[in-house]
Amino acid sequence: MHDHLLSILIWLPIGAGILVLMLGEGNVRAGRWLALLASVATLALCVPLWQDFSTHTAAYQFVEKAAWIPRFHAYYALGVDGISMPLIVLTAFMTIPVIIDGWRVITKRAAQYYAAFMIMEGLMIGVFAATDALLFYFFWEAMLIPMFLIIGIWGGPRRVYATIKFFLYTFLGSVFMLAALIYMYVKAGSYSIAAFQALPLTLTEQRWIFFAFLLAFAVKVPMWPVHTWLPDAHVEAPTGGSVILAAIMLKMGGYGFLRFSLPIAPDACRELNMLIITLSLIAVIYIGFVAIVQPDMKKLIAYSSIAHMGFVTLGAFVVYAIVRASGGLQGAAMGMDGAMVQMVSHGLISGAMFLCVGVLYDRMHSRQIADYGGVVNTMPIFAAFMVLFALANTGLPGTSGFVGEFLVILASFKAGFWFATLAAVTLILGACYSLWLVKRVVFGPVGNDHVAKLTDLDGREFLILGALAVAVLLVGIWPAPLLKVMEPTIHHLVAQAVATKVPV
Amino acid sequence: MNPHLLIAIPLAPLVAAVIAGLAGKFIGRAGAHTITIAGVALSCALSLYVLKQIYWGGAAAFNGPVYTWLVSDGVHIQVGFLIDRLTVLMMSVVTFVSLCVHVYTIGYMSDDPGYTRFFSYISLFTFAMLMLVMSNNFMQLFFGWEAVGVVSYLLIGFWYTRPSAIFANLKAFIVNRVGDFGFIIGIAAVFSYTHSLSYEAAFAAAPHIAAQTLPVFGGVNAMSLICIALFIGAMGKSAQVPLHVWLPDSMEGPTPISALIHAATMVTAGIFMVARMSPLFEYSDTALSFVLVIGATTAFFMGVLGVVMNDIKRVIAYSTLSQLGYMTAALGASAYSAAIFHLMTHAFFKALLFLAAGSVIIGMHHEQDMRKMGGLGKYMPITAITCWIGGLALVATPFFSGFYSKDAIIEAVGASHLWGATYAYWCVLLGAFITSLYTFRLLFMTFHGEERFRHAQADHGHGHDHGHAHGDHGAHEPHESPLVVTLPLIALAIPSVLIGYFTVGHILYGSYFGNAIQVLPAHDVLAHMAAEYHGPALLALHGFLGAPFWLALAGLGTAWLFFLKRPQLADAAAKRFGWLHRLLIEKYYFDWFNENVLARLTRGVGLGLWKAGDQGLIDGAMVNGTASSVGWFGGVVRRVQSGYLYSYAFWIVIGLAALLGWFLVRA
Amino acid sequence: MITVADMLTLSGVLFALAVAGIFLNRKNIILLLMCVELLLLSANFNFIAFSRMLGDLTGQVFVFFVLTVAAAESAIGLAILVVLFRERRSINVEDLNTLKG
Amino acid sequence: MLDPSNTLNPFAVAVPEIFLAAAICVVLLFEAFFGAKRRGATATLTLFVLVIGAALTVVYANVTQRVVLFDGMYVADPLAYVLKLAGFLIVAWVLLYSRSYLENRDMLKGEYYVLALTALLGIFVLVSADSLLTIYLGVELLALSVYAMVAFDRESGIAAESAMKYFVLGAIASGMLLYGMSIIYGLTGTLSLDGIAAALHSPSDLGVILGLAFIVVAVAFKFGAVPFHMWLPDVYEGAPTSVTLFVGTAPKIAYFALALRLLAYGVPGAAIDWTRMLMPLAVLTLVVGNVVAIVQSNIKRMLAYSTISHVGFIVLGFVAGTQSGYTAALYYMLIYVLMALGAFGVIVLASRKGFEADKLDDYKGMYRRDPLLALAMAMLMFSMAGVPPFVGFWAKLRIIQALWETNHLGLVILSLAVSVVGAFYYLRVVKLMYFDEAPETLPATVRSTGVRFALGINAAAVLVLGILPAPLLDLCSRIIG
Amino acid sequence: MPLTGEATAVLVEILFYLFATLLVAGALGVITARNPVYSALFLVFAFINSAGIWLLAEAEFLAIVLVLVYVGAVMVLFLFVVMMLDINLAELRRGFTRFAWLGWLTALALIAEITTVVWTRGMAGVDLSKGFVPEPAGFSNTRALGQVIYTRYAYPFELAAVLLVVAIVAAIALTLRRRPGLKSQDISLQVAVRAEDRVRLVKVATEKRS
Repeated sequence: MHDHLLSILIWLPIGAGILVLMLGEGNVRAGRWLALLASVATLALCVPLWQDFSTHTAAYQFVEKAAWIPRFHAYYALGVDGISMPLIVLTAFMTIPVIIDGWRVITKRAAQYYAAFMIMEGLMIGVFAATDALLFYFFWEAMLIPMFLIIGIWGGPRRVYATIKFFLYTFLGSVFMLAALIYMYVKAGSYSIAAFQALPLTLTEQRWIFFAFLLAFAVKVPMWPVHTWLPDAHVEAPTGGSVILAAIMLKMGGYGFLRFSLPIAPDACRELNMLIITLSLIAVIYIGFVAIVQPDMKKLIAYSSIAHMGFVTLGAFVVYAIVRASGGLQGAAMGMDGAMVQMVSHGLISGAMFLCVGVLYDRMHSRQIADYGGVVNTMPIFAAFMVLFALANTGLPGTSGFVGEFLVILASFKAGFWFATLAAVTLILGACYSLWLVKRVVFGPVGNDHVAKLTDLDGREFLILGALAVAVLLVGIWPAPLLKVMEPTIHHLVAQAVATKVPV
Repeated sequence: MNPHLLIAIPLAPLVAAVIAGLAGKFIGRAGAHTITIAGVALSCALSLYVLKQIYWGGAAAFNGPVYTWLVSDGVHIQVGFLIDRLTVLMMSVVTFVSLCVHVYTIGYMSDDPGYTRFFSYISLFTFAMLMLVMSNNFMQLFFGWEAVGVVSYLLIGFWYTRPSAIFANLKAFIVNRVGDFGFIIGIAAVFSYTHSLSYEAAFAAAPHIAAQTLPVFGGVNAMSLICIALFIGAMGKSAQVPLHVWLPDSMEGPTPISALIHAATMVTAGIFMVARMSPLFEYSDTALSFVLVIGATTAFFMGVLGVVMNDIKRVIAYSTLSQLGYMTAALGASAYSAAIFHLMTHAFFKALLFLAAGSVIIGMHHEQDMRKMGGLGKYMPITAITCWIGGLALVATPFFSGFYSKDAIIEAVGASHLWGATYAYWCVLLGAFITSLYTFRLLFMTFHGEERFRHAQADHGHGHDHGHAHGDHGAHEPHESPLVVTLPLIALAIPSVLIGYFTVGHILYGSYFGNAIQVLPAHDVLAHMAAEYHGPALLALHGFLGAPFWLALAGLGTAWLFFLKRPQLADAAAKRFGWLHRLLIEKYYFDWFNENVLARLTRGVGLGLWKAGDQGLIDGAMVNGTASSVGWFGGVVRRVQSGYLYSYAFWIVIGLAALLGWFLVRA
Repeated sequence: MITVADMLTLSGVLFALAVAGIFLNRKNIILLLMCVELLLLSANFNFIAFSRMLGDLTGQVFVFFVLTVAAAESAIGLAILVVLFRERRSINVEDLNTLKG
Repeated sequence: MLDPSNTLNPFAVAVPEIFLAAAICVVLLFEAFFGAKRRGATATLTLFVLVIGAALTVVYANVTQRVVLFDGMYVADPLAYVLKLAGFLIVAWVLLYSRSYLENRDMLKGEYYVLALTALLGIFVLVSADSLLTIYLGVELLALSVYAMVAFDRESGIAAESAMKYFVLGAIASGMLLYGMSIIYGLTGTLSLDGIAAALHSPSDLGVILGLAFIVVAVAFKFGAVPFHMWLPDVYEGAPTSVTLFVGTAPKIAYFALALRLLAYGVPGAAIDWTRMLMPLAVLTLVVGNVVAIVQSNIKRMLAYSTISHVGFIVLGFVAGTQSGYTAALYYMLIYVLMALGAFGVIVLASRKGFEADKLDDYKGMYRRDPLLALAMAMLMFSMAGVPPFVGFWAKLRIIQALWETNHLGLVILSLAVSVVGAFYYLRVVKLMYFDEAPETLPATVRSTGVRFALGINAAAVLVLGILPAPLLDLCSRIIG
Repeated sequence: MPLTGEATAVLVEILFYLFATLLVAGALGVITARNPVYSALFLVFAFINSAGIWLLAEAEFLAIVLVLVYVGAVMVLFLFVVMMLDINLAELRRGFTRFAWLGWLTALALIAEITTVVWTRGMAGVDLSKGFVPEPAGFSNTRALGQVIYTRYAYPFELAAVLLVVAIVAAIALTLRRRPGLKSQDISLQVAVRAEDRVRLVKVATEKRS
């Protein structure tokens, strides 16, 4: 089974999704269970993936390779290394709460809903598992379609604007990546990512490629100033959509930087690292301020996502600033470690936050902060979760939110005082927006009659929030296994990032 | 030393907290308090045992990992313990006070619906505090640092239906975060020089770091930057000006919390941390001066505010601020031992004062305004006596514990030669008068004089401590608190009186701390004082001759005159110095500034960036602008398709002519 | 002597006039059809000129087919015109702008 | 499969054309004698003819190398084989989709089918043309048949209007084609494309430019490249949808062959000139097609502009001017035809007499009215937008690859940018179908199982070819050589 | 009286310019005439002049075909349609578009471009200033064409046939109308009629006289 584990991980959910779709709206019950079963099975299959993953090599593991388009030397090539494997596990993990979350809430076209999420799960795993650039792009773009439908069909009042904005924004970003990929294919004669990474490129070429990738990944991450699709998409998306969007889709941008930008265009990255770093810091501070004043819970969390993802890009690119400042590589891997952990952690926390908002929304059908107040009085268990996740969102030590930020701040001080200082502003701003939200929504006297009628979590909601809480705490208290898995890959990545590819 | 034993110390309260928190419903109220008290008691016992082993048993300091938190870039970041004399002292104080507060809570919170939750919180707090003090590395220190902050946050907002409480807890957290911001930069700076987060590495590298210059602000000494950054963290946690604003508001929390967290333990984390980092601070005079000035400023100016407060807890809160200022000033003067010593004594007598205040509040049926008290002494004798003991300790009455610690601080500051030492000396010296003034004001207004609570009953019901309804509205006669309340008072009163006497020789002038605290010879003011130390009794007698004692006495007299003898004088003075009074009532306008300038500015910036930046510029102009200009362009181009055959033909021919023309010209 | 250049110039003038005629006339579609005939004529001039210049019959054969095609084309064009006229009661080019944009 | 040299009759490779010509006569006669009595019999017969034609094509016309017949006027090569086979299938599909539409509107007449078959013959002539003369005749045969088809609905004023416009402009274009051909003929003294290719070696010569400009304009007109595109939206909108379906699909094969044979194979010596001439046209086409499509409210017209934008991509393949570019253009063209077939097919199937389903708003809530149609349409729209896993993605990818190979950075960027703009209006269709609710009950769509099955195959092909693009890509590479 | 070769050439040239001038004038007439009937007649005039030029160029067959097919058939068809459609001529009075000047300008530009190329003599090495190749004596243009059209050009010829079929089918399909109210014979019915359908033999019962 190990020979095809990744394939199974990709196609099992997709197959299940198609099956659910075929079962149709008449068999939603069966479809729901099937989706749940398949998503749990997918997660179960991640166990051998994690267990048998060798932490001693940076090479791809669980590789599969089959001819796809022989003429273009494009292969159905899969494999995982230390940066993709955890993200696959995260994907599999986060899909389950989404499926459970929709259990009773989604009544309109439910079969399509589950099908969309299952198909998306497979596609997302495909993005992380692909070692062929064309295959990667194939999954990368295909993923937009279910998300487009999810936001558009099950979304809020401005869903059409939001989903089209989402689609076009991300589409705009990725087509230029495609151009870069094809360009490199033309030069390298193969679509293998490894071949791209080994391809010598002049500085000018690298610059172009860098910007093409930047556009794609920056939109996805999203980085300031191409972030404005995110708040809209998040606000309008149904809970499950927001969760997947925040938990997994944003990670693809970060993953892309690590997988493509740094190893493929290292010289351009070195030259332009300050651009990324600046944008990251703007994301942290600017967006932090913006998040504070949001009147809509989801929008607030969406903005906080942007700010948090700033740490990912900062951590990934600070390596060059470190080399410049210290002349050595000490701390470089830590930045990338931090970026990776931040991705995983943000996946868990933002997902959980959106689920929390979803819990409220399902009861009150409002996401306006002003409509709430004193939720703790009627929903104490929920309040406990919400406070926990909000605190995790502020990067509280002991929760996963701390690890990534901490590592990135540590690493960026090696690059310079100001990097770390500006990044650390998130400590203050994060606390401001997260806890002010909690104050206005959770705490206080019962805000109004609607709040007074709220009922606390049911078993289903408790289960998913509980599972996420455990995950958040686990990663926060003992992140070592996660870091261990990534270690060889990150070291390899650092070596790639600082090597030059300009032909002599 | 047995590491398992050490692990048990923080773990016991943690386990208890988790059980009480998650299974509170099943184990019930009694179950909750039993298990948490058992946990803390175990912790306390073990701490004392370790104290014994280390101090008397001569055991070596323990420094070792518990588990590897993570490995990144070859750096092993571990959770581990450094148990030396400093640590163990803190552990003992923390667990002991915590234990007292636990017991006290049984009575104080007896009819609160959040009973089990409360026990879970304070046990959790104990765990966090222990993790903080026991840490052997910066990561764990930061963990504990933040964890105590969170529990403090939860506890201040314990009565979450009260708007003032949830305002206060948010404020506390955010202000603390400002401090943590500095703190984490300090940690990152240390890390950048040592590539390790362990204390050991940092201390070893101290001289090396001190020789480095960071290219920021036109070049600053690395050690100064590190220490100031770390100290900013301490300013947040230990409520030093200007990050002190959260502490008075934190009195919104239940009184046991005020005693435990906001007097005895958490707020002293900053003091502890600086003492812990003494090997670093010693290398930066700049930082020490900074610490000294901040501390002294806090000590004096916050004390002054205590004089005008009417809420009994707020008076004590400002007193706490002031005392924390003393400790900080001691740190700045490199008298780390004095700071820690004062920390310890203060923990006892301040916890005592808070608990006594709490007892008064219970007796007064949750009335906190001192203007509605008076003459309570005869209704609540135990409370009154213990409170007096605490007060006397606070004003540094010779032989009381506070005397030994505070006098040492004043003297140490006086002996310091750092920049700003003179200013600091005057602050701490005059602080003695102020301390005495507000302390006795509190004692007089509460326990003596006219029984004002009788005519205050009419407007009873405002300024409640408890948010929940109180079942017992009939009996408004003040009464003595139950045994679970008074017992901890007595338990704390004893060390408040005695502990100074018995430990000053060891801790302050002896070699108790050994190399747990490092002082460079040039800064060693205490060594100078130790030379003149001839035993606690002699020291106390000598105290009667010192300026601080007379200042305190003056304070007593003033208080007696203004608040017992001739209360109308106080009002007259307030009228006479209206602007000053107003300044004090407004707490130097710090809150006003924070709320009206900082908070508004933040929201304004956020709104501005959102509306103008995100919605206006990016979304409006760039995103939708692009979209609509494409649409507009489409509309324009579409009009070219006029529907008229001749215009279609025209375009074909124009196209041909242009193509031909262009290429003919080229060729 | 008639040179090829003369013929080509003549055909060019014809071509241009045909083209001009097409978008000068907005009143009558039939005129457009006539202009198209002129257009084809100008191309035929070229073919004949080149054919004769090269001494190669192919060009003339081409013209032969062009004439055939042109006849068929006229038939269809006029048929469409008739259909159009029945529907619109007008062959005014300016009335033919239902479809636009 | 058959090696022509081994067969007794050298004309065996021309069986598709011969069969088709004969079939036209048969169908015409059948209609004349039985058509009036048995409405639809001709339609069935025509479908049979097409299927048999396809089979015969596979048997006889599947050549592996170039065979030139009819004194150099006819060429049979793998390209011609594939395009003819595609032609049969496409027209069969088109007629299958159209049947109920025609029935509904009293247009189910034999003449319609005869015209479709003559148009197909025109396509075949173009596809196999190896001489300017056959090219011209093919163009005219195709064009005249199509003009008549556009005007076929005699009840429709806009059909007549669009036919008139198409006719006049088409005639101008063929005049230009002729003019350009005459110049080329004059310069080379031959009509044979092979001969021209051998004779013309002077790029950037004034005479060559003169001839080429006319030819390029004519070709661009046929494709619908801006600014010679103006007939296209009007015809697509004005023609009966079944005709739009036809016009939008099968002739593209012929026009591709026209461009390839005339420009790429005919005047390779002046490739530098015509690629440069095509470049501004491609740019304009891409921009105008995508931008103007956005502001349309009629789906046929919108798809017309979308066609224009796709044409821009196909032209880009020629701009590259390499084998790779032609391969890309061929691939794009085939894919486009497949997608257009489905998209217009959906419109045809969704319409009823009195309800043309040609307004975008008619598609509101389509998923509820007819899930299959909606799904197929959505897949086609995503495919046209170039989103994987649908095949439209590969078409764009292939073009961009060809552009990169020739270092056309600007064109790469432009084409991608406009395809994002284009994605918008495709998404809008999906939005209408899936996100909006139908305003009121709309008429039912076509229920015929066979037709729905055909549509299913069409949509599935878009997905399957998208997931497994290799065979078709290989085929295109192979037949371009 | 036979003319010398040179004289013939001059005469041909004179005739050419004459015909050319008339041709251009005719063409101008076509596009500017106020009445479509005039336009058609101008077109006929232009065609005839063209035929003259083609004769000068020794393309006799085509010249005759042009006159026969165009003037004889196509233009008659045009006139027929003009008449049939009963177009209100007053309304169709010519009127140029606002952009007429642009039209003229473009036409001028085209002429300029074409003449530039033609007179630059740079056409891929082809010398355009040459005259025509003289045909050998006894050469029959028509015969030569006839020899190739049905042999070498059989394929295009067949295609032309199909084209004409298309024209017929299209013209009929588009214009033939069966009006429902019109009374018309159904020949096939008439032919297929059987005696027994028409004649009913009625057996009349004889009535007995009583």
